[in-house]
Amino acid sequence: MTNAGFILGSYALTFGSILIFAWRTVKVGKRLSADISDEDKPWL
Amino acid sequence: MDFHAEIGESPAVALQDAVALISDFPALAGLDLTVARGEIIMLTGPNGAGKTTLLRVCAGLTPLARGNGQVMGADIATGREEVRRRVGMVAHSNGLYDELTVRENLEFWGALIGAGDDEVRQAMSMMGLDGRLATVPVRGLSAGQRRRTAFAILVVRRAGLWLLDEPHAGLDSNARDEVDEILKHAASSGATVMLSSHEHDRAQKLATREVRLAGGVVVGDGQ
Amino acid sequence: MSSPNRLRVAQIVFAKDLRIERRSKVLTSQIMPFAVVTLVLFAFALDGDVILQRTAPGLVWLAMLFSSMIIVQRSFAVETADGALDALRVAGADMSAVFLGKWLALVVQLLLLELVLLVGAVVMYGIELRGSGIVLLVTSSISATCGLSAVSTIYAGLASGVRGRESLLPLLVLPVASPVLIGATRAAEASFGTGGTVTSEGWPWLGVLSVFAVVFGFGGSLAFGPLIDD
Amino acid sequence: MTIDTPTSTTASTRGTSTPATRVLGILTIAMTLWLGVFGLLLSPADRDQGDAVRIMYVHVPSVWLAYLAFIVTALASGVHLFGKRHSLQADRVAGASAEIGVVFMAVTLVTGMLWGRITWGVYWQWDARLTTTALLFISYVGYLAVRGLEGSREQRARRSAIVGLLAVLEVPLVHWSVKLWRSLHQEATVLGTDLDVSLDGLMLFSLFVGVVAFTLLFVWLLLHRSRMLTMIDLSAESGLDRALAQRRAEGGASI
Repeated sequence: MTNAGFILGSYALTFGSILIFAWRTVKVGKRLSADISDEDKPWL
Repeated sequence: MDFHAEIGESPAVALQDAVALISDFPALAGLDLTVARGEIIMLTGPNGAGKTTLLRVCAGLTPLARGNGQVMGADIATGREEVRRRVGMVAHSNGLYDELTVRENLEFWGALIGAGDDEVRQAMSMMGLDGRLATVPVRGLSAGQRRRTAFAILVVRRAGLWLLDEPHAGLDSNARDEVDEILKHAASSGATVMLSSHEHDRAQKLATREVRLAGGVVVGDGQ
Repeated sequence: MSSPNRLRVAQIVFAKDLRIERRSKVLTSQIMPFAVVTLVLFAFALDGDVILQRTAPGLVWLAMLFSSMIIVQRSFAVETADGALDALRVAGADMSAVFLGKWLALVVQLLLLELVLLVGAVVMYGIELRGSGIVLLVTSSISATCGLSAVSTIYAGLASGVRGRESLLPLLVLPVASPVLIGATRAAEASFGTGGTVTSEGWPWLGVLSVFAVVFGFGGSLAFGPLIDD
Repeated sequence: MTIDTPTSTTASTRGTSTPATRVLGILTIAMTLWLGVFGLLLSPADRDQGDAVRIMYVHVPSVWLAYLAFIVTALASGVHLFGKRHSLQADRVAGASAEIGVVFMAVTLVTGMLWGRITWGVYWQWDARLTTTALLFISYVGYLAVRGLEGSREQRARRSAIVGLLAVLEVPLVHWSVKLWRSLHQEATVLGTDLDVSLDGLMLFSLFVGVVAFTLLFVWLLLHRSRMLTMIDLSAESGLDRALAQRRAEGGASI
């Protein structure tokens, strides 16, 4: 594969960003969830 | 002066269980208050008691998070425009344009509601602002003269409820007495006055009723 | 005593803003000198008569863009300095009329500034006005100024009275105003004949600039009330 | 103050996930893995672009996702502003969607630059699409800054809805002006290769896999993110009763 650095870099950047963003979202959600009654969460 | 006879006998202010938030902090924490027309109400209490917020709620500037309220016969949630038309507020700031003269300031605020020259002239003479004073940019006026200009705007706007946040602050004792005279005069001609102050003694002389706030609720109410 | 209509309120606010400006002279004593200094600094940075002549329209409009940020901040500082904005709200002033008045007052001030910048560019950068380009230059400058002022007024109103407004305003305005910069610069190039352009190349830009001005003028008069008043 | 019975306030720590989002998450992961396999291994190199075309399989889906996110932001802003109830939930969806959009717009810009460096030899070209995307990115950073301003939730919702809708007006105007600008400067574009490449067979399929994977990803992220924002608001609100009691006590104590 030519330009492997650029190409793999693009994939790493894309999936890395997704993972970090998703992980932080879920983590904050879990932390907040502990203090809020389940009845107040419309999705449950 | 005609202070909104159309609203009949309804009280100037009627708040029930009013909660108002300042970015999540309950500045008013379930406050009940009824103010009859023509009263001079003095709001006292420590800093952070909710005096300023109460005045802003009555002016239709801060919405209620809970509870309900009527000001000058209109609901402050649904009839905000009517409320605002009937009240006037002078906060720590006077709402003046520094570069404009007294007359120009009055003309500006008068023109916004369609008041003519007569109203402006009348208000100026009532506040002792005619003659040379009227032609000076308000930047060059003393604190007391600026305050009088702000009151003159309330007169031009025919505000039936005067909401004043510490109108005595920053004035010398002469100017304070002047303020008291103006407020008494306004009340005697039909306006309702609600002011906040730190000066307990002055309240005794001026006000028809003292309402003491603390923690966002009324903790003392006396004639 | 009847409430004045919207146009009358706009006119009152417009006259008030210009009168304040005439008294305080911020435009002539501070902003115009600032803009001219910017032109001089561009000359230092770019170093060269040919480059300056080539880039003059762009530099003039960059100076306009940055100066307009200062003027519009000032236009709302006047309202918030002594709580006049709250007083306007309590007085129940029609906010779309207030927008209209402040917008047009800003247009007038920016057009004056632009005149100074153009004269500066003629004198310092050696650009030449040509007869065939005058109409294009005037019309495109007016529509560009209307568009830029509309956008600035909307966002300055939003940012007024908020902490950190000085830095928030450019962040909000500059991306939105970029079509104005592109369009006004290209139209000015066409009217000066910069880089061998002919006047007719500039007319499509007048279209872009006019659409921009109409869209944000209309959008602003709708959006301003809800933005300011709650 | 009444003490709630423990049974009525079960606060689970499952967070923002539900069985549905878990299924969606697994599907998303599967599709994304598949995208990696197709994009990096199975699909062939392009005749003109060589292996650089592989960047397209993540670049195009991210730009799709970013624009989808901004469309959702605009729609949700409209629902908040023009809906009868001025729903705060719509405002949270708008906010969550804009946050997702900004992240993916950043990814798009960087992967696009890497692709451009290989194909054009430069990171950046003043092409209408690129320029519009970059300006849109900055505008939505501004949108998020407006969301972060002080004020009540209603204030935040109204302001940001208006800014969100104004940003939508901006897109066609920016695109139009940049396109017109570049079309007058044809001689400047010496680099012939455009973003439009003719894809066929496996390449097209890889792109399709990418778009499906990222659409699922968007839905998953939007659900979690908007629930998270809801809980941030809720935790402030549920504090209100406590704050009120505290505030009243402060009044009582000072008499």
